[in-house]
Amino acid sequence: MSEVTSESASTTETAEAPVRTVPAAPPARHTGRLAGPLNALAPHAKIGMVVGGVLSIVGAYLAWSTFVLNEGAYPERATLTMFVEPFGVTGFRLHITLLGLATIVVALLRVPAKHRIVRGLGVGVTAVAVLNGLWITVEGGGLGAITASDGTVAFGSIVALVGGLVTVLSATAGGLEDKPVWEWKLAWWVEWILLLVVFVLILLLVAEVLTSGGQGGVVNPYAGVVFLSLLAALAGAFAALNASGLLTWVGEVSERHRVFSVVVLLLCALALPFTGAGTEYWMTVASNIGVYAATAIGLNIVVGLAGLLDLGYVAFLGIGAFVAANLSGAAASVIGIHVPFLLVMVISAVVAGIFGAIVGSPTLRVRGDYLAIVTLAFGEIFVRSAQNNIAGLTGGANAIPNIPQVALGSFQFNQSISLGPIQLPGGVMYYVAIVLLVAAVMLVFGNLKNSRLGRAWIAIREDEDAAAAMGIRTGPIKILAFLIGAMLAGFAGAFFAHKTAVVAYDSFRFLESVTLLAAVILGGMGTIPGAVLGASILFVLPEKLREFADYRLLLFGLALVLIMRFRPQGIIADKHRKAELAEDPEDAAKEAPGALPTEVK
Amino acid sequence: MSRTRKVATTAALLAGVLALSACSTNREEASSGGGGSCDTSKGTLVVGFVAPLSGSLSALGLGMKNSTDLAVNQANQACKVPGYRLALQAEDDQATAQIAGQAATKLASDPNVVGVIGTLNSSTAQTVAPILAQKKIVEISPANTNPALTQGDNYATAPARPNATYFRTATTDAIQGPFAAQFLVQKQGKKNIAVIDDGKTYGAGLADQFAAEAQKLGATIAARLKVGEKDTDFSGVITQIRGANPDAVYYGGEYPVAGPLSKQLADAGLNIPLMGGDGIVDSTYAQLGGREGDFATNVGAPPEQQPSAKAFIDAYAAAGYSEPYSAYGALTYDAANVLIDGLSKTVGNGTFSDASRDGLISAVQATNLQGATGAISFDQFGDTTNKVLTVYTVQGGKFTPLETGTYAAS
Amino acid sequence: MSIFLSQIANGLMFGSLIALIAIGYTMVYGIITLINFAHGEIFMVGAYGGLATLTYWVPTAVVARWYFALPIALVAGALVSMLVAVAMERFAYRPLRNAPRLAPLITALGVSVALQEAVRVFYPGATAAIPFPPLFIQGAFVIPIGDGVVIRYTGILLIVVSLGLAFGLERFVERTRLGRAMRATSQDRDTARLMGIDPDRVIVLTFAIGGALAGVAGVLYGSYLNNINIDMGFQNGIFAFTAAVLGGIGNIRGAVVGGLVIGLVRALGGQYLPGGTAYDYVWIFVVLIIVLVFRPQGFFGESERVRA
Amino acid sequence: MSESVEQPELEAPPGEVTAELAEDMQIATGTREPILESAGVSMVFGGLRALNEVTFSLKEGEIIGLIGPNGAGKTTFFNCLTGLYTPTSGSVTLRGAPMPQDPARVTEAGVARTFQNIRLFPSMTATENVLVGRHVRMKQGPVSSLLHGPRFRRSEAEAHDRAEKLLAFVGLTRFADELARNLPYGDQRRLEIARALATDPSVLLLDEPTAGMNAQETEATRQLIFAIRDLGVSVVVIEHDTKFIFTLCDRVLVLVQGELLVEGSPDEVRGDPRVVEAYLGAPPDEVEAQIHAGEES
Repeated sequence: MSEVTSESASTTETAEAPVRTVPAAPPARHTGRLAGPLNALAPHAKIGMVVGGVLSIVGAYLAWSTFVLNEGAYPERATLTMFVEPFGVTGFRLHITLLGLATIVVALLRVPAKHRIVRGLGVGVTAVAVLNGLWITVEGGGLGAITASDGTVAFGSIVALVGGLVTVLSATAGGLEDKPVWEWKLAWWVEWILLLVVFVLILLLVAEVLTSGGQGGVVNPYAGVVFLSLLAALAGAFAALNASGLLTWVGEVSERHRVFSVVVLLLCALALPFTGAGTEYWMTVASNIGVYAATAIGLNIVVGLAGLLDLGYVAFLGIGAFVAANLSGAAASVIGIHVPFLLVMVISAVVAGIFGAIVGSPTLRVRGDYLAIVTLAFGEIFVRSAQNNIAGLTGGANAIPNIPQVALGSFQFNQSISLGPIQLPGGVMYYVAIVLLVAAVMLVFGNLKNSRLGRAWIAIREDEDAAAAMGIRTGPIKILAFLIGAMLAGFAGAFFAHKTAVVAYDSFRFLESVTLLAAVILGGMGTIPGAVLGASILFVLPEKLREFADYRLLLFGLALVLIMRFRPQGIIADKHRKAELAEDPEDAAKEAPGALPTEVK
Repeated sequence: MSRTRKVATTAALLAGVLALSACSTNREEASSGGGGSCDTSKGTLVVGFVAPLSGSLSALGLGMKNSTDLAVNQANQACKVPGYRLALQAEDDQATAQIAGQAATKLASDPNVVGVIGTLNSSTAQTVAPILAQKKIVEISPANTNPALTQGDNYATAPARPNATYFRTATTDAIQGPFAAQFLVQKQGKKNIAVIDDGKTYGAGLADQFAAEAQKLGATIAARLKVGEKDTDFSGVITQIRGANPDAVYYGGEYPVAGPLSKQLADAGLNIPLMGGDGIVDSTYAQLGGREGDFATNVGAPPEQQPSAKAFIDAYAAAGYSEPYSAYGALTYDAANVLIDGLSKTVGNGTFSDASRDGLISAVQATNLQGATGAISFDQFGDTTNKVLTVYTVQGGKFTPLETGTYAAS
Repeated sequence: MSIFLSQIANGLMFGSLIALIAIGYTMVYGIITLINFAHGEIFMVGAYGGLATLTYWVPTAVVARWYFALPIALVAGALVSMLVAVAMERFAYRPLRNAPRLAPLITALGVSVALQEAVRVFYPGATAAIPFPPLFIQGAFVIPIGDGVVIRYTGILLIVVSLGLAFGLERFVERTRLGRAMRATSQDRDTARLMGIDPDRVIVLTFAIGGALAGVAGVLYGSYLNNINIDMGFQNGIFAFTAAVLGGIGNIRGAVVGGLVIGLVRALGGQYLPGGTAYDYVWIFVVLIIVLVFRPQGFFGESERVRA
Repeated sequence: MSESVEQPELEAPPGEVTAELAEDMQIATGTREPILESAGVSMVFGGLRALNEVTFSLKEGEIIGLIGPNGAGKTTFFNCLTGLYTPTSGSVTLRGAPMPQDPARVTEAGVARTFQNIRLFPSMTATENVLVGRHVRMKQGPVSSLLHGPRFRRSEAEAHDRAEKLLAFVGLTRFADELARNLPYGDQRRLEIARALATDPSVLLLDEPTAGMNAQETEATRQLIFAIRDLGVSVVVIEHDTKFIFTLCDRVLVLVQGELLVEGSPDEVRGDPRVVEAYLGAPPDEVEAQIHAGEES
């Protein structure tokens, strides 16, 4: 796709070298805070990094906790020593060991962007050490838990923390290089195999993350922190890989083989039930993620592409769900007819789409913040009407319960399946169906985005008056964004009704709309995988961290504030079209609204 | 610069979270009630729990959770299930059906879960009950009042039990509402009653059943109105019923609304009693504006006359939970005890396995227990047969029992 | 007839409360064109602040005498709200001053959720509604028309304080140097800066005044209805925003009129429109949509500049 | 990165590109009939009469210049021509048909414009900006956008091909994949012109196309406008820089206080004493200021 990458003048290109730019370590002159120590450390950066790596490993092999915690030693042996069991590390100590080893190896080898990579590794070690150390301190009831108490000593966390910090400081002192750019081009089949391996690895990693620390609950009280610790270690490894430029390169390779990548990714998603995460529980969670992801993609059209903020979006999911519930043959529905599921999905989508167009119609006259408030008002009207059982269609406070399962012949979707010797968990068919649905919705989003219509939406987002001057009929096109977005939510709603088996008004409150919006923003506005990623995070985190249920919303609110402050473009930033949110302040100032008085009419 | 600030903020946040969760340490030495002197060699069995623990309904959910916790701790101390330690696993359902489904699936896939206490909302129960039924896990709800849960969608015409594993200690609206109507119409002689509810499952159901019975008994429903579940300004509603000159108001809903409603009635010159269900029986009702002479029905005989109830209230206070047990505390405590009692009968001195689940279901079905809310047993649908209700009235700022009776259909 | 008049009175009482909150919305929007979603929560925090003062720091003997307790609670509520509002401006909004429009709006949503949850988690007993002590003469007087029109004394207090504060504030903005600085900043921030006005200070002042009024509203709300809960901010906040839009955003007098209209719509809609009280909020939202679509500049708005 | 790139010498678009484009666009009919006409257009804002009975006509293949001191109503007139304002009285016609009162429809009818203060889509690439310009000429319904069928691909390919040619035409090929916001100022103006040309206009309205440009860039712009005329597009230019106008246009209109003061060839206008008076009626430094400052807003 991008053979014609124009390059900046400073690029040095050699024919054979796979690396296009090997940035030299910039001269180590630090300014700002810590400048003194960093400059002093600069000549010894290499030694510092090695020392940091060694310290990290040593820390991993020391005891971490002076206490035996209630539910068994935390999280494994508290007093493991090098001499008793040299290879007996697992869990977070294994992670630290691996990160430490990588630190030493990279520090000693000639690797492009060495310091940047090492810094990533060091951050990983530090984060793991801090997390586990804090946890033991808190659970053990004081600093004694990670130092010395009752005749036992356990300095593991402190040593590892020091190791991590030394690594980070030395790497920073050595001077951070720019990310190198790799230009390998391999035979197509080699690249295919490479991509396959990478995607399978991602699948396994996802399964590992989901199952890390077990399912939690009383029998396994450390699930939350084990999970967080794994995340921290992965974040370090990820930062290092990213610093090496390899991630970007893999991204380019997959861009070269787009269709292949998409197919393999889809297959990987479908293969999740065969991994450790193939339990009924995760199938249920994944199905819910799917429902919200599909809805969030619809919202992404409205917010991410067309730039129209919708604060009542969950109503469309609700409309789809209530339509499906009424057509499901459930005893509580007033219509009381049973329509085949595929047809129900279509009807739900159409009805939701019609309401989408209605809700979107004020966009003809209302812009910006005011539009957000109008959509919020529509959302509230929906919830109130549903609660009051409007026209008998929503069951009011009693909801519409006992919606039958989706069935293929006599096979119900919540049953488990046996594939020869492999027993797949219950709910797996819902999972498969929702993966296909999300894939279809992503395809719709991607296709629309790269079409005349998608460009028109983006143009409206960028400058509505200029878009009109280019011949774009902004009114109908904006309504179309609402209509299509609502249809996608309607699809998801039909699915939601059958999977959850009950549709109640309180599933569609304002907070759910905010959650959807947060999913879109967190993942990256306007990007294809963004909404899916965002929805996954917003569902998986509360599931894995159920201990913190009481603080869930508090943290959620704070997270929204912090994201807007520090990374408004989301996790996956839209490469080309940085969404409206991601604009630099300077640019925003430069693009002060023009003098053209277009509103006067 | 902003980078360092970012790191600092994150660290502070993390530290805060960890500190918050450290209400009690988890050191072995500090453990209490974790088996006491009992033999726990066979391991841990889990009592599951599903209710809203975050968001605006968490007051009720947390009270339920604490009550379950109390029952579990007492069972552990008393070695109720020989060889096992019982542990409570409380899951938040965020008061939405889809999250409740996730929580239920999570519990259902844990072989150590013997039963589940919950849920609070009927809508969440609709999705939880079938999931648990599939794995033959007992669910006992202290709060669901929707008749369809036990008697099927056609409960009025052809009742049929949908899930053999589902029980409830909560009295359905179909008992409490009419009982209140009989009291208010027949005993108090009120003939012109305004009925208000908050539009939620519990409140709307209760108000409907009350209104139906009251009309059957010859009273007039002067007005039938709804208020928002989070409203506090009822002047509009009161102005409307004022015109109808009622001699009593029945409110289907909970005490945070009922208290102010009662006060505002009086302020508007309507010195007529307000009556409600167990949802308004709370120690803060009078503080919130509830007046002397207001009525409420509650399940079971009054605690003062019943040592088991008094025991619960005292034990709850002694345990020092930070939240009050709220409306469903006693029923939840009973539900947990029903489960534990059934478990101890089923397991005996043996071990618990998946094969024991059928036995546990029968044991719960055959429950005959004196609980905090009275004698508990279940009918063929899994509904409580406890039809003993008490009418309370506000005296000296708190609810005092007026009369206790057994509901009989009129 | 007496029902109609009673509903009018009900509407005016509820409306003047909404008006007080709406002033904060309208001032903030007028100056930095931000829908400060969290403003409703500032109102809620004020109520809890007032209550905390009365519960924990003031002797019961004082609380029992309303003429002592009321001013204490009002000042405490105003102070707490003001502090929270200013802190919110400083840490959440100011860093986003030049960011695109969606960013502060979403931040405001986040602040709103976080504030509400913070109170729920950290204020003892805030998971449920908390009783609020009566801070004024209890009871009501009856105007003898038909069946009688009942007017509660606390309602009178609400109307008097709200309208009084609104009037005072308008005088302040029109007559004082600071007020002029505020108006200048809302017209054109850059020009105001050239004139020697520090926009940051003006913005902080705006948040402080809006916050203080919301705090007063929170305490009045508590004493009017005798209980407060953590949800009170969101819903009343939305109504207040509607009121601000209705009156023409940026316009203090408009906010007051808008608030009163909202109160009347709710009271009369619940009485006379189909669905009754179950749908009374729906009518407010319907009014909101109609106004935004057909007259986005509101009753008193001069231009459409705010629409952008 | 774009800032550091050395400006290649600016010159007229290569002849073969122009010829190819002209064939694609098929605008010229060679009739030299009047295309865009206004008859007695007046515009009143409140009590202020911004335009008074302005009548003019633009013939095919013509370049007309519109000059006048600040506040003369040039931009108001422009906005009347492009459907942003509905004239209080009088009419605007395009090839004899009344001008629609909606910017999008005006563009569809064949009148494209650029903006005095550049209004590109800043976060889209140069190519994408031009593709948005093709919007109105592309045949893609929502369904084909969804399915990406063969017809869709054909129309996309055509649009991309046209975008490539247009970028070559204005000399921005090297910036095809660069975000519009990163382009140098002068190139942003050229991109805006390319975007407007993408709508296949028969009339192009340029609002101060050389504002903020140096002499070399201004000269390149003149060459570009000549090339645009060679495509068969008729052009109306608003400009302060009278020298630029006089060397570019076939005819010049002078607007003063909402009235059409003089109309004629550059030479006629240049010599007209009324024009000199209108311009020099104000003190010289103010004239200077007007030339550098923006139009009335």
